[in-house]
Amino acid sequence: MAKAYKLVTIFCEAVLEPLVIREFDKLGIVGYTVSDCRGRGTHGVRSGNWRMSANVRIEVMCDLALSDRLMDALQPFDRDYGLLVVRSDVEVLN
Amino acid sequence: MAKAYKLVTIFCEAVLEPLVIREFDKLGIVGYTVSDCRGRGTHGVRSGNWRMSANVRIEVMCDLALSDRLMDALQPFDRDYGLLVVRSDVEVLN
Amino acid sequence: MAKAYKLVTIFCEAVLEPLVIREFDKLGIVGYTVSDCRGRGTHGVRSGNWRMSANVRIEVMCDLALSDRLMDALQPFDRDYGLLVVRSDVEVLN
Amino acid sequence: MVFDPIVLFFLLGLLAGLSKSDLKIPAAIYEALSIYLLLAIGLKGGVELSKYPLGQLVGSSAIVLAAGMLIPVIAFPVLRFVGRLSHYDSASIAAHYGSVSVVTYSVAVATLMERQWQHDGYMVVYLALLEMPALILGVVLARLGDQRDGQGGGLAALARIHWGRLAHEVFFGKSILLLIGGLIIGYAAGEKGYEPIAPVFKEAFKGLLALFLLEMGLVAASRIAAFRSYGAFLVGFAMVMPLVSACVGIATARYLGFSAGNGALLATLYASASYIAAPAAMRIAVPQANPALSIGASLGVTFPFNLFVGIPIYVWMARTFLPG
Amino acid sequence: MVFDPIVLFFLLGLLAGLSKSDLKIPAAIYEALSIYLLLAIGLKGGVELSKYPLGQLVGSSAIVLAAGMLIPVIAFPVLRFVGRLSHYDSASIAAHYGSVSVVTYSVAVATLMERQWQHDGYMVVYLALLEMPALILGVVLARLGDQRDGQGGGLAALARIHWGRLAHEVFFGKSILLLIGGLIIGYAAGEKGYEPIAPVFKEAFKGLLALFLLEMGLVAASRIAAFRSYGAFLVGFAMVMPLVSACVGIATARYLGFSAGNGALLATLYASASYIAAPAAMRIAVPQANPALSIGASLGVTFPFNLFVGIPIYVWMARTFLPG
Amino acid sequence: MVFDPIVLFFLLGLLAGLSKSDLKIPAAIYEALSIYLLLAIGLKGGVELSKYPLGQLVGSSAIVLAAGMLIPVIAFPVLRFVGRLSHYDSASIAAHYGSVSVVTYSVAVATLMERQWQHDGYMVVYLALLEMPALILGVVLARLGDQRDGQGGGLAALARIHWGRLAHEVFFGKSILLLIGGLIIGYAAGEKGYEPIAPVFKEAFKGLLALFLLEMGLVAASRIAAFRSYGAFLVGFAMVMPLVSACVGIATARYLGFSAGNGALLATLYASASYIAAPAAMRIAVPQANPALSIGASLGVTFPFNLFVGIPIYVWMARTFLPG
Ligand SMILES: Nc1ncnc2c1ncn2[C@@H]1O[C@H](COP(=O)(O)O)[C@@H](O)[C@H]1O
Ligand SMILES: Nc1ncnc2c1ncn2[C@@H]1O[C@H](COP(=O)(O)O)[C@@H](O)[C@H]1O
Ligand SMILES: Nc1ncnc2c1ncn2[C@@H]1O[C@H](COP(=O)(O)O)[C@@H](O)[C@H]1O
Ligand code: NA
Ligand code: NA
Ligand code: NA
Repeated sequence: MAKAYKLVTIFCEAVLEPLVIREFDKLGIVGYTVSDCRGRGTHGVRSGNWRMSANVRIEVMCDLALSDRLMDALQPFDRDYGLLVVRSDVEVLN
Repeated sequence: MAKAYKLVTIFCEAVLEPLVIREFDKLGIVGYTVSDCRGRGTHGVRSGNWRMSANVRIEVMCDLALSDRLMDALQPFDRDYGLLVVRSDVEVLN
Repeated sequence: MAKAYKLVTIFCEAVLEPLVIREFDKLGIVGYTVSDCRGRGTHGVRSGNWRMSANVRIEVMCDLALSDRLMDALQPFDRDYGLLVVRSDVEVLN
Repeated sequence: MVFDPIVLFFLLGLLAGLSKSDLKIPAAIYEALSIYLLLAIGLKGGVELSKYPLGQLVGSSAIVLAAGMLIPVIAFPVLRFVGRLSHYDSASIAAHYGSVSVVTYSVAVATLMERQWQHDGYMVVYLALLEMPALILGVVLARLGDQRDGQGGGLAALARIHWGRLAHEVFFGKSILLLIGGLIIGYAAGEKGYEPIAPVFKEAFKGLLALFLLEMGLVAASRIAAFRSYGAFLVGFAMVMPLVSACVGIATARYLGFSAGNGALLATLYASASYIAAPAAMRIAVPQANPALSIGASLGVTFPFNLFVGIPIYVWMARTFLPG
Repeated sequence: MVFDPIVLFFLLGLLAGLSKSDLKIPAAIYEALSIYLLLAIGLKGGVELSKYPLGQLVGSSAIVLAAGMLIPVIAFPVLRFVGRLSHYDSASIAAHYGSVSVVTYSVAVATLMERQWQHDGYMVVYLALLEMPALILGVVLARLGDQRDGQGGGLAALARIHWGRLAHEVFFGKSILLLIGGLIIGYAAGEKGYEPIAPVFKEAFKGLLALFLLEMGLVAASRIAAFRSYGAFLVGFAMVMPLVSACVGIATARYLGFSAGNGALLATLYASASYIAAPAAMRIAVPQANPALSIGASLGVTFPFNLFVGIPIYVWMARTFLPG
Repeated sequence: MVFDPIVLFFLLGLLAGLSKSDLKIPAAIYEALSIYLLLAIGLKGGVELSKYPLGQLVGSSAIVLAAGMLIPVIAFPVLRFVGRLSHYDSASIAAHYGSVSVVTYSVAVATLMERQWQHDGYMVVYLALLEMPALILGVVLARLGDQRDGQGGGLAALARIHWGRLAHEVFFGKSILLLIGGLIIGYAAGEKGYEPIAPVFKEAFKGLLALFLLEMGLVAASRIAAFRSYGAFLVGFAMVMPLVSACVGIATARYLGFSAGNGALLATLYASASYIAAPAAMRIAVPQANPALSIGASLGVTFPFNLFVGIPIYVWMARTFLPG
């Protein structure tokens, strides 16, 4: 009954959230989950104490093919924005 | 030293949190972690701007057998509530 | 193009956050992500209603060797603090 | 101006939401403001109560309560048989309209004060009384038609209600706890004990209500979008039902000999639909009901309808049919 | 004291941030305070406007706007050719300095009130007017030199700006929406409608501004650390540019026959750099610009410079060059 | 009424927590309220200080501090040898009781004001002074018996304390920073600079304190549950220790010739146990101590004990043993 999926997790600047979701719409991705976070990376400390220094984690469960296309769609953001995209295996149970 | 476990992640409406935890209690699950999130799915956009449109992510590390029973216990909620349950492999280190 | 990494996720008391990050600095770990959460474990319910009962989830993407060293560095905190460290496989895409 | 300027804050929030502005009021602020409003209203009512003989309210309370329960009883068959909604949805929506809206009440009080009409602060006791019974009635209505698990509906289904859990949710739910808690603290504190906390709980009230209305507008905007697909019947219901309820209110007020100010408030209470206590309670107790329908109707249509059209009408009705 | 004591709250926040204290103001509170300040300023301006003939402002508005646009036009070449910054960074920073800071304006108002100088509440209309045009100008400047995708820069690049999306962000962005929304509500409410919400929006203003300054200090501290590596030029720019802008302001005020109070406020508006609307808008519209530079300069240097040095100078300039 | 009505807010929060109501005050609001209270108290103290010769406080401060350090010194052996608690727990709890509670102090001030007793605003200087030294003493006590890593305890262990880090946490910890920062700003602003921020920092104080008490009740409820398993000794300690400390306070006040009002406040300070600064500091500095014990005792027992029983007793003691 459980189906094999990919979980794509996108860590990025909070201001990027609407732009990422616009990509979802273009790719026909309906489901996603967003949560607020903070952190540190090559773009320095992002302490989350105001919107300009806040990060979000955006998670998408989708099949392998779609996850590949999603990665490609996010590539252009990587140059100018703090962005980290990771992928892992999950079983989806409903 | 690291033990193989399953991580069950439950994305659901915030109002469901106490009901899900009641299931944990029935199954004898002690440990869990909850965080606030928002998102979109088949039940539409859940923007998190008030409690009725907020989601939570509930994570449970447990063994395979228990994760199976947990999935079954959550099944009934799937009909009426926004709910997504996924499972993945993790090593627990303490 | 995607590289195989380990994702180390640390669930712990919020007061521990600066101490954990000090360990990162010692180990030369630059990137990490923190989000607020609550939960329950062997140290009881942590409801997140004030700082002393709040938890954080700290995530680090790194290679296997570093993840091993990170685990070791966190070991001493396990005795006195609420702490759960888990590890899983991820592909990092940029 | 025919309505109080603070309702413009609702419009501003609505505009921000509909225009997809990046304006967002953090959920923590929404929670804090709703806690504040419930407490402040309870406190003020309690202080007023401490000036009157309590006993006097007991008789009228029973009648106000009984008449209030007419509203879900009228609404349910209309929704079920005219609107052809599922019976879970009918029960849930009926519960929302039988319960009351704290913010609508507050705007009505502000309107009366602007027009310098007298009203009694203890009217908030009715607000507290009316909040919950309709929710219980809604659950009962939902269960009466419940065929789940092939165990048969009708009266037999009532036995399957978790009465204990329901009662707990009703009496220890946030809104009742804060309203009644505020009433008791206000009653105990009296005018003198209230004075040092009045800068926060009284003087700041209308300004913070304005901020809450801004937030309500934002939330309502997202609800209107989800609601649009559900057709004209429910929109019509959400505008006619308050008028019917207000008539019940004016009749009850007349029967009880209320002043025009108190009568306008009672009509507003009856006409208002809940969107703080009811949605959360119904989501748990009647999960089969679609919250987009009930919240869309109560928050997306009835709430602004009451703000801009309803309250002026109820005030006019009170002036016409009740003694000065 | 030469400056208003509320600026000490900024210093306290700065100290807390630089000393790595565990003091943290939750992001939700930061958001709520900034919403409050924008609304409160808009409301107050609207109430003032309702007392004056609106038409009178139209002519001067055009001149204030045109003179204000001089600022990014001066700043851009200085940043690009003297500072040798990338042209994206030059455009973004120029936009920040062409836009305005609500908090700096508020501190200037507080300073005038402490010194009991007259000024007109409708000055906030200029605040609202000046917020956005410089941001659009900044995007245009950025695109004019844009060689991306080998499509060539210059005027041709302008065609590639998403004008619709930019306009949407400008007019429905949080700050403009709240400022203009507040102005309209205040105008509609008038003095009488404003009174019941004044305890929150007027009397509490300065105290809440103090809390916001505390938070600004914390944020500025984190920015100063990131900024330190960018050298002396930008620090110098961030202190000289406001003085230049203030001179433009005083000249414009003199040309328009403003009173000294109004002139000091106009100079402050010109001299102030945005850190609420501009950073978010530029991050989306000109992603190639490094926000550490623009926010570091505007919030880390210019904002405290204006608080402690600038405003007293602008007030002195106004007293010297403008009629009482 | 024998106690100020605002303590009823604590009871309401406690009831909500114990009855598992869905009432939750967002963590961001809790943080914001605690920041506000610390700043407001500091500011008020600073304004008062600006009216008195500062020098006058120096001598008495040393004595108040020295007498205050008696409290952890008394508490530690009782906890260790009578209560048979681990020596880490004894040290941590002793530190909590040696430090002070801002909210308890505020309720005592409110009680005095309701009874129209005179007291001096500069008492808040003692509050700031007493907050931290007991925490350092607690760490020293913990380390003196520390056998960790087989390196031996006793005085040798003291060398292993990270003095720099501890001092940093003490002086740049949130509470000290806001209290002292508020004191200095208040002192610099004086009565005249304080006036425009007084609607927020003075008039709103008691109302916001009421809201904080509501939240404290919620938090205390969760602590009481965790605490129940730890037996009668600690509950007894948490009610007797404040009385002992208050006696130290009254004796010190008498020795220093304090007025009854000031003496009641000093007794309250000594009797109160910290639950803002101490828990966080002890969790880091003495990780072996179980926070359920120290927070359960200080917040779950001593805090309500002081609110409902202690403060009236200390006021009575002050009236009996100190000059008018
Ligand atoms: N190695 C990492 N592990 C976990 N999170 C990371 C890591 N690197 C970056 N991040 C997150 O991704 C955001 C953007 O990263 P960067 O683009 O490297 O600045 C950071 O602010 C972190 O929240
Ligand atoms: N494909 C997905 N990827 C990530 N999160 C999802 C996905 N689908 C649903 N969700 C989350 O699960 C919640 C409930 O989903 P649904 O029941 O489909 O409305 C949504 O609000 C999202 O937060
Ligand atoms: N089995 C589990 N699954 C998910 N989260 C857990 C689990 N056990 C513990 N946690 C999290 O880790 C924190 C500390 O755990 P503990 O040290 O067991 O008290 C808890 O408060 C939870 O947030
Ligand atoms: Na109703
Ligand atoms: Na400017
Ligand atoms: Na003490």
